[in-house]
Amino acid sequence: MAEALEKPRTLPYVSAINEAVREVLNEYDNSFVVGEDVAGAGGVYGYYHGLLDEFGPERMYDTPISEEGIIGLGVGAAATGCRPIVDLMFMDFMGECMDEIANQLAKMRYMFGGRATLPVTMLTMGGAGASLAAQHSQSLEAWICHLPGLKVVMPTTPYDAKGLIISAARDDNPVIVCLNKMSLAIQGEVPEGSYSIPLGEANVVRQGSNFTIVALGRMLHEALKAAEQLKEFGIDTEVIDPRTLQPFDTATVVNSVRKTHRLLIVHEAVRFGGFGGEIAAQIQEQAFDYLDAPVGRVGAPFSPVPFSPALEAIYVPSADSIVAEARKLLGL
Amino acid sequence: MAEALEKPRTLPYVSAINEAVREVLNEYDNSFVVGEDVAGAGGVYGYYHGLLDEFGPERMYDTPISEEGIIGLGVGAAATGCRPIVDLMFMDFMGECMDEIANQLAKMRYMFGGRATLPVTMLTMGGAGASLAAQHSQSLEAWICHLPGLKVVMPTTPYDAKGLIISAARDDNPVIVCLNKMSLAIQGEVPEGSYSIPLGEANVVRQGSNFTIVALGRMLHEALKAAEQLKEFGIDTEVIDPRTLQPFDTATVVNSVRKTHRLLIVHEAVRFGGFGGEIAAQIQEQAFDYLDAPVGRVGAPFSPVPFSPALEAIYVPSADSIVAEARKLLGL
Amino acid sequence: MSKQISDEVLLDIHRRMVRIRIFEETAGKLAEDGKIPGALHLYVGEEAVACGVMVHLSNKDWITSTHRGHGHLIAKGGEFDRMFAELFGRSTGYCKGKGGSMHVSNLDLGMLGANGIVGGGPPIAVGAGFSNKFRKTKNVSISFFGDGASNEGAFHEAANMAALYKLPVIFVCENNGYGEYTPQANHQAIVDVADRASGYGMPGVIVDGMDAVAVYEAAGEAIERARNGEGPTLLECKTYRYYDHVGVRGMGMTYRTDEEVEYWKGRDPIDMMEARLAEQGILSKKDAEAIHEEVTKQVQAGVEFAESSPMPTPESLLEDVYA
Amino acid sequence: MSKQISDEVLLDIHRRMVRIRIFEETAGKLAEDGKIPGALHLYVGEEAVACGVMVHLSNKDWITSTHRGHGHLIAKGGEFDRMFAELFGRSTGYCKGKGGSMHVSNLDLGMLGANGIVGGGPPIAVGAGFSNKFRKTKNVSISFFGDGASNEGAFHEAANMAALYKLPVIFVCENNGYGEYTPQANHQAIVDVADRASGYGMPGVIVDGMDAVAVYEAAGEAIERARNGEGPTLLECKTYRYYDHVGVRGMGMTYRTDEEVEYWKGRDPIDMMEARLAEQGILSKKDAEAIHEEVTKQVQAGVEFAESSPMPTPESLLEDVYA
Ligand SMILES: Cc1ncc(C[n+]2csc(CCOP(=O)(O)OP(=O)(O)O)c2C)c(N)n1
Ligand SMILES: Cc1ncc(C[n+]2csc(CCOP(=O)(O)OP(=O)(O)O)c2C)c(N)n1
Ligand SMILES: [Mg+2]
Ligand SMILES: [Mg+2]
Repeated sequence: MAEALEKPRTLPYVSAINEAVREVLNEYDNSFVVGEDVAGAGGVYGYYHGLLDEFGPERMYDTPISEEGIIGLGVGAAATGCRPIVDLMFMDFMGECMDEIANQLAKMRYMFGGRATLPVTMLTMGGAGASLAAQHSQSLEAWICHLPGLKVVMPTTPYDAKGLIISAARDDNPVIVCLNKMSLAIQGEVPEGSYSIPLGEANVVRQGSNFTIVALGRMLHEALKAAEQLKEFGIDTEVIDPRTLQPFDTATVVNSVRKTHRLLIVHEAVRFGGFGGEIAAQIQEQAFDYLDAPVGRVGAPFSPVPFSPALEAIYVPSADSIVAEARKLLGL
Repeated sequence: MAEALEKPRTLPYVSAINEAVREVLNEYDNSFVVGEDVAGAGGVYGYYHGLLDEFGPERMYDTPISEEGIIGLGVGAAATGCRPIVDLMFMDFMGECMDEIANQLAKMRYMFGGRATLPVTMLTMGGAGASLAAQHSQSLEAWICHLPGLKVVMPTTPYDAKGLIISAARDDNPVIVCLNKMSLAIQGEVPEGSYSIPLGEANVVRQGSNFTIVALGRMLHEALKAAEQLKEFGIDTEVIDPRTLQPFDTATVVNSVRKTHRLLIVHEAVRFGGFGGEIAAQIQEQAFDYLDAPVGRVGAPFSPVPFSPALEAIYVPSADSIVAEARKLLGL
Repeated sequence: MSKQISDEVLLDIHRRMVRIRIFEETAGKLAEDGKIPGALHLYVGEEAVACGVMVHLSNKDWITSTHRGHGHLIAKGGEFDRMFAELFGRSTGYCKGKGGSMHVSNLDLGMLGANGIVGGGPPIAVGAGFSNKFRKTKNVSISFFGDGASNEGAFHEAANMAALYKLPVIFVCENNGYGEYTPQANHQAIVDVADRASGYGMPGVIVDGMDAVAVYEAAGEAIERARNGEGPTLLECKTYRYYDHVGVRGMGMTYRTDEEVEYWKGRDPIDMMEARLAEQGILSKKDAEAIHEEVTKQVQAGVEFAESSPMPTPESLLEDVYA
Repeated sequence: MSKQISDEVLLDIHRRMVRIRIFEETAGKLAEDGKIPGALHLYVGEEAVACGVMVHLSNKDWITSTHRGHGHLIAKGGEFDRMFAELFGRSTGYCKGKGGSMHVSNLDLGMLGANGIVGGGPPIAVGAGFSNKFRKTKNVSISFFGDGASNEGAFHEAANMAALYKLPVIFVCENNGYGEYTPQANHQAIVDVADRASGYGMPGVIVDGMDAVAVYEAAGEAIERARNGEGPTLLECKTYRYYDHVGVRGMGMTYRTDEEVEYWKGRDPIDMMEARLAEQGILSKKDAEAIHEEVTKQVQAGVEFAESSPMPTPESLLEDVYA
């Protein structure tokens, strides 16, 4: 990217989101934000804080609690010349608006023979760990990655949050940005000004020689911890953050596996039917002869997200559960 | 199962569905059918034909076009002592009621600590091939197989349609029955009276020694044709119909692969992010040492379902595309 | 009332209705002959609604449509050739054959597509109305939807948002008394869908949907309010479809009586308009016939264009998924 | 009006309100102390609604609740010990610790759960009402929901179906003027949610939601209609929550004025009830205090029960997914 990356400061993930939205509103006059409590309250997790004051009520809109209406508004506004940012407070609420996401937003361009353009950015938040129980803690990216017409990104760091949101907004396609509620306070370097991160390119966050972990979203941080722990066993782990799930950067993972011969995929979503299955299927197909062990997967067990902290703690994958699975795979 | 299988007759899939619902209504006084045009019209594809006359308006209910209301009605009625059959005309309309399916129906029992029982049977229809375009042709089973709390079955023959629907209705859990619109006229032997097919057990439809195909739903018939074509190449194909996707009978597939050393998974759904990824991931994990080639997958390409018959014909997997992929896998 | 309406406008409405009628009758026959694949939802009988509304609009005013969308597109200026081509699944269709009857659209004409999802349109129309207000145009958006669709949550959410933001949106309910095979009395406990308007804080207006002039006038008021920043209106048009929910079969249907069909046909929107035009000396019977003939020829030319158009190429399958 | 209400009923309503109030104040403090994990939506201020309605019901009458559900469960007979245990995530909780505040439920009491999904309740209540009618009971079901929830499509679909099938369902809108931080004027263009009733063909009734007796009377009529097969009612109760949308902070919030909070606190449902009871010579100030003390002890015992209860075992994680 041509943009100069200016003055990196240490900021939390939540502020990086905020800066990204500010940049987008500055960059595009036809951009605005709609969602529940995004304006007056600045978002329930504060990532739109201050934007109503800065941009005024013509750019920041509180909506009724009407998720289907909100996404539909984004579809209609985008098809007619706007570049909306729509906020879906919790990813769990995709159930309320899956028709607008799956049948309208994702498909309109194709159904119309390419004669509609839908530059919609949808910000939504997933993840367990906050004792919010079964309806406010899910990671449902598998639903949307299965839908041709959408792009899906999952920022893991403040840097990525800002860059990927800006890239999402600049893209002429609908892009769903899956944020993570437990990452909001994570600190990291964030340049001032506008910059983008190319969609569809994975980030090799840690180089390694004999084991690869692909970690989605917040699991990146657990994977990095696991990689440290695995050093003890003489394992030199490469950790890849796909950044974009759709389109997925298979090549980077294949290249890594050609080198390391072993792959573990980690996500917070329920393991069964999760996006990890797609990655595993692709890699065993494209790197079959390089694999010295089956592709492993770590994900949530097969239950709804439990409320009790005692249960949630063992429900959500962690560095420890990653290490345990890695050792199984590696026969250690 | 203990039931005597009486007087098999040749019936189309659509009539097998009809008989199953009739058996369920006879077996359970607390069972009824709700859905759009299920009563007066007998269902838009006719599978409830005659049931209004037979059981009267106290058992057969036409509803408003309100999918969230319909599924919610099923949830509330089931939790309070009924055994509802809810009809969702097209699987594509899950978008309208995904909250009720995912956040209420699937999770209520768990969230309530096991103190609710939800014997809901949901019948819905998927599949391409009828020129119904992007919003009436999808196969979205991947969404629901990812949801703990639900069971998912996919009947491929008239026999299975009747038996699996009866099993679904007898089960005390929510079971989603994914029917296929292009299979409605398929003929097959169907016993009179009531019988069930155990949920969670795959059906080895064709025995073979050196190649396994797992085919979902309507693709079973294409896979069987493909198996015949593959004979030419000296390939003796085992064809497995999982019947139930959730819970999935991994053991039967693993056993087959231990024998044949090669696996191809076929489904109508978009390949990327489809349920085939889960199967592939599980099998390469559990039968890694037995696999002589990567697990292959055939599914729809990455686009919405096109309207034009010229495009739809190449969009939907067929015996030919299965054979082509098999030959690639087998190096033929 | 109709005195203020110019002859031009009346003739325009009439011609649009005739265009829809002949297109639809022809499409119905082609479907019966197996030439049009998939599902075809005919608009015949309801022409006054689309045309009475659409004659107020420019290409910069947006509409969303339904599964029963051909009439809306024709009334908005859709061309027969590219419409038939779409219905035939040809590459020359408005959607390159990828959409078909349930997704015909033309954004250049301000037509945001037929929609296979009942209730799919209203939220999108609200988005278009939001866009008009945001971009400070004087344009409106219209959401056509059925009595059946008025029971979808999507309609409710859209109506509430339109009223809240005072958007230039008109919700035009085409109440033809049925959602598929279910009569209105079996899908809602109200008689007038317009009764829902007050629950959102917008006016609800009921009009005879077989009378194009009545529709024209009521729509004109609603559109004027919208253009003036006074917010949305729910306009319910009582109308009827002559043929089956999908496909053609007209009489002898079990879910409605032949008498009912006959009653509504006795109030045919085109007949009524032609009687009015003849009476007012604007269009003689003979001139009307000439228009029918002219349109018939145009429709035939459209069919020929479609039939001689190529199917989409296999390569096009994966095009147009992304921008 | 209230003359026909027995002293017993009035005292019952009063005690239920006190039970809610003290439970909630205590839960709020425990949350502030970090002892209750997750999100806690307090019902304080709205007690008259739950109690005025619930005193009409038996355990065979069903209710669905909201994210703000403790009050509904207590009014329906929920026990402090098992409720606190649930809020603490203990295995002795009503949901074995798997549900928490947003999913507390007790089917034995006819309480179909708090619900984390705004608008999640109404369709389920319709299902319970359908079940009551289908099984030919005389029982009703009640859907509690907020002003904010009235904008969800799910409410619309549920209300229409209840009216269509004449189900014994009462839709009780707890209009506290806000959906989270958004005032009603910013989420709908109407003042009275009850205005939506006529659009479904059911009566809409507005009542002072701070006056438990008024709620009791209005709910009684609606429930009687329902039990008699006359169909659903939309009952809007104007009420107010004293604390923040989630958690405790009460005054000094930016989205509403302290004056507004003070105004509503001046109409406190328990104070008003106690004044009435004192005036009518049913309950002296002292007796009222005794009740508060008694309930406080019960609440404390509940907290102790919860605190001394075990956490769920790891094995229980995968239990209760399927029957
Ligand atoms: C979400 C959804 N539910 C159901 C259907 C099936 N369906 C197609 S048209 C229709 C009836 C629509 O009735 P109405 O809105 O009155 O329109 P009309 O057909 O009468 O013009 C139904 C139920 C659908 N396409 N989409
Ligand atoms: C489907 C859905 N959308 C949004 C939310 C987030 N949310 C939780 S409570 C709430 C406000 C609800 O307002 P109202 O219905 O008036 O109830 P109140 O909180 O005032 O009691 C919102 C938006 C949610 N839980 N579910
Ligand atoms: Mg209709
Ligand atoms: Mg509220």
